[in-house]
Amino acid sequence: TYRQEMALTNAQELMNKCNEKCFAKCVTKPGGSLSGSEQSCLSNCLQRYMEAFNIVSKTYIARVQKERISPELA
Amino acid sequence: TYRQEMALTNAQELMNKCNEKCFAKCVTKPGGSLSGSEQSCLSNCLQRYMEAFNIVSKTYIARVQKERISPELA
Amino acid sequence: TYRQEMALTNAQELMNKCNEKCFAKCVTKPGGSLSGSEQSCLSNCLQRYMEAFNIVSKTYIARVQKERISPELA
Amino acid sequence: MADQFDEATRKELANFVQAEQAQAHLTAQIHSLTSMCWDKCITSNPSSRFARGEESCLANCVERFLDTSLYMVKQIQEQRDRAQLSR
Amino acid sequence: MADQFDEATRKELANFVQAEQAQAHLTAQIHSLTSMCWDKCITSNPSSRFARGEESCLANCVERFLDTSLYMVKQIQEQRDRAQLSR
Amino acid sequence: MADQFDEATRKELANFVQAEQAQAHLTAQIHSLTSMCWDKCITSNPSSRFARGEESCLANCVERFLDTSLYMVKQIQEQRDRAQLSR
Repeated sequence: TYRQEMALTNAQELMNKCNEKCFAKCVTKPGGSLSGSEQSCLSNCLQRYMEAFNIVSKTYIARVQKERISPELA
Repeated sequence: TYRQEMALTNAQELMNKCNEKCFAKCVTKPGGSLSGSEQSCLSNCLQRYMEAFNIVSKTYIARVQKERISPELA
Repeated sequence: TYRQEMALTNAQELMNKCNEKCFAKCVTKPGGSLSGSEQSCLSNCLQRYMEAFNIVSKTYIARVQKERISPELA
Repeated sequence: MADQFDEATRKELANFVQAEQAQAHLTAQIHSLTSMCWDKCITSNPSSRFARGEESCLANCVERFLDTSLYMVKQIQEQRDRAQLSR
Repeated sequence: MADQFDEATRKELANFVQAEQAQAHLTAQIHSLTSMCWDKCITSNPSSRFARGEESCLANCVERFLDTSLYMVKQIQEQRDRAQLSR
Repeated sequence: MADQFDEATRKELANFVQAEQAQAHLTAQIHSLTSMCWDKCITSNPSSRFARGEESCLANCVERFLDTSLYMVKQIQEQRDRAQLSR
């Protein structure tokens, strides 16, 4: 359905951004394979990025609802 | 009308870019509220970004007209 | 034809990215004209960016084919 | 095209499209704010929890960015008002 | 609209559109990887050839980025599996 | 669809669409150049006027970026010409 497609697009966008940010932070000099420390950095980064996304969502939605900010302005 | 919609989109894009650039420059460590110095930095930044937009527009349009550069190349 | 249009879009995107990256690297303080050393930096940068594009294409396509990675994941 | 639908259906359809666009805009904003505030606030190497101050920085980043947007709009309106007064 | 085409034509058309979309996605990915790996790997001033290590860095950058994408998906699946087991 | 319009109307419509696309492209270019040249030229903290050299840097940035685009196209054409000569 349309709703499911939207949710999928949203999840995909989240993964894309997360891969981009965590690769930038954790794999600074790409070598012949992902090292153990790069992998553990990536695991942590994934958890943190998801948490960050949740903090941002909650804060943003609460504020928009409180002030009835038009989404075009915000 | 269509023209008014274009102008609105344009103004909105300008505001979005301006907010993004000025927030990056003026609010380096987001605190519990916008401080006075952050606010005056934002006012100045808004004026400067608008001026920069005008300088860039004038220079770009003059050059494109002078050389009849195809917009795809420029 | 449609295929030619795609190829053109692709070439244009490559030129846009290349101009952006090479201008950032070679013209750090824009003066009254492009200096000789800026021009030779731009020539070299153009060659390198094209080579980089080829290395990335070859590596990416080989990997996607080897592992049959779904393009959505990659 | 529009002739195919009666008035009520058309209104419902327009409301649906508008609500979906608002939702899509909201989602896009959240992705973009997460990306921007991540770059501003997360400076340590990712570990098993956030470093001191990173979480509050993320929430403040969102709030202050919205403050900034509203402040900028107010500035522009004031400027326009001053310009009209001085005519 | 779709009534104008018979079943076979419609299928062919759908395949064509899907193949073109996959191609467009692939091309967009290559542009974006080139841009990202260029910023990561090319730190010297452009000269008549790549500096030592830059070429291998570009290839490794692509490979490790794909490794990262696959690793992240695996992490999320494992997390979901653990969550289901503990119910 | 196109059958609904006569030749003259169709041409006028095509011209309108093309002019609008060119206008939209121009506007997008100006936004993108402003953003890029702002980052290159405005290094001081925003104050009540531009710092010394920032204004001329902005104008030069636009001019030199257009120079760069034209120079790159010329380079590619020369390269193609050399390749054809050496066949």
